[in-house]
Amino acid sequence: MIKLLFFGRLGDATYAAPEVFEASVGLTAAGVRDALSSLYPALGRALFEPQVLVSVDRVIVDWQQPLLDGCELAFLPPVTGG
Amino acid sequence: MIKLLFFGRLGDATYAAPEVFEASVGLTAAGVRDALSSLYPALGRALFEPQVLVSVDRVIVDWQQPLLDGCELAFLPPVTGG
Amino acid sequence: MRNRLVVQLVDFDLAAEYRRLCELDGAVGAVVTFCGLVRDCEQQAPIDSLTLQHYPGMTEASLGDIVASADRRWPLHGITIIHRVGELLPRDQIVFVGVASGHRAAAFQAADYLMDYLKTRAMFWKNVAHGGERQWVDCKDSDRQAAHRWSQDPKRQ
Amino acid sequence: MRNRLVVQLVDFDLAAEYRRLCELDGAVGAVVTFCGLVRDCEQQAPIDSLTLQHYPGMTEASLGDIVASADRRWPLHGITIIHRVGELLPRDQIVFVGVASGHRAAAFQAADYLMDYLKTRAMFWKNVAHGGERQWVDCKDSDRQAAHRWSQDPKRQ
Repeated sequence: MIKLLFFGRLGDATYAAPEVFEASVGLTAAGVRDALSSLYPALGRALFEPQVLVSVDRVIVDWQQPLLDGCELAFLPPVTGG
Repeated sequence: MIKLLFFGRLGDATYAAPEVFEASVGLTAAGVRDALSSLYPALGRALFEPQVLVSVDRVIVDWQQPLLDGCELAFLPPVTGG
Repeated sequence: MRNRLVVQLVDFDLAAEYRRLCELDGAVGAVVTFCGLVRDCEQQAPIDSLTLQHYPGMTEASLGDIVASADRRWPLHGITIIHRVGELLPRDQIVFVGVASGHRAAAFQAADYLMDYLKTRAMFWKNVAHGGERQWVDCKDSDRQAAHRWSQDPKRQ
Repeated sequence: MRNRLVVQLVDFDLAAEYRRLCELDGAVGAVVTFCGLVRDCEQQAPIDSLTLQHYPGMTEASLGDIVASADRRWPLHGITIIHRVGELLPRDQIVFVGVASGHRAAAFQAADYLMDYLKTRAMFWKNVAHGGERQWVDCKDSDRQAAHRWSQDPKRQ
């Protein structure tokens, strides 16, 4: 299983996003995003916003990054700290 | 009489500069500097350094500023505060 | 410990942080501090509170990267970054950045640089509560442009 | 009293000065402080003390001019400048500049600007004592160049 994390507005309860995603051979971060978009269209629109970044095991990666079983995949909207 | 003030290195005891200068008609800051240079050559060389500024009654002025009796004339080498 | 990076719920003490930076080395001639505070209004509307979320583990790593890049760029004696998370009230302290250097130019530039990167790269998200409603804060173009200065002109003095 | 300008013999308390700036207005979102300290060495030689001379009356007037020009240039809630005079020892505090603003860019730029002008225009002269010898500190070209930035590009952000 892949652990999913949604930060900032992506984590809003209205999106009711799942906490895990089944791992499969050849799965990428983009593939998870596509699958989530089919199941949760509102969340999908938010995930496809161009400024959303993705990290695997706390390192920002390209959307084409292959995912290993047990990894932590996080969706990161633009940060607003400081 | 005109009160003379020498700051920073210009006030070093080695220059033994006077504390007052006799006022006269048409006297300027440059005129005081010229007179001091004749009497105190080492001080004169220091006063003629291009970065030395002059103030009259605590306002920076041009060397051609006419001086009134009772004013305070100060010679200001480059500042080094902060 | 030259650099100090902390993400915490509790408040911080500017005076203690400043003292640490001053005491790092007798060659410290300049200490610049930045403190960010919760303003009582945002876009003319009074705010009730500001909640800061972060990504534990990843946030600390991004702070480490930011500090390492400032250390490579300027001759510094020490850096402190403290960023609070959780619910904050108007006038609370949010963030502290402190830089100790021999001379003022490096201290000012490094503090400014660290704040730009905290605003645009560190994993924090702000949520503001106004009159019972909660809203995520949008990132500002001005912050992105400010951060961009440092990649355009690496020799900026 | 939004702005506070002081020339004094005694030490200052960063925490108290910071608190004053924070409390000026609920719209303060950014406070930048600069502290200048006496370094223990100058040009590799240990120093015994640093003595600051000023021109009483004229110094205060020049600080007033510097602060007024910063206030015209940026939207600020308050400025504090404290400059010590007299004999100071290594690691003593020399100068404090603090700026409170709504946003960080104005606070950083104004503090940097104020320091540049304190270095190049305010009526202070430093004399350093090394091993029994006293020497007036030369003004630095880098300080003049730094101050020149502000006249070259008035719209610098």
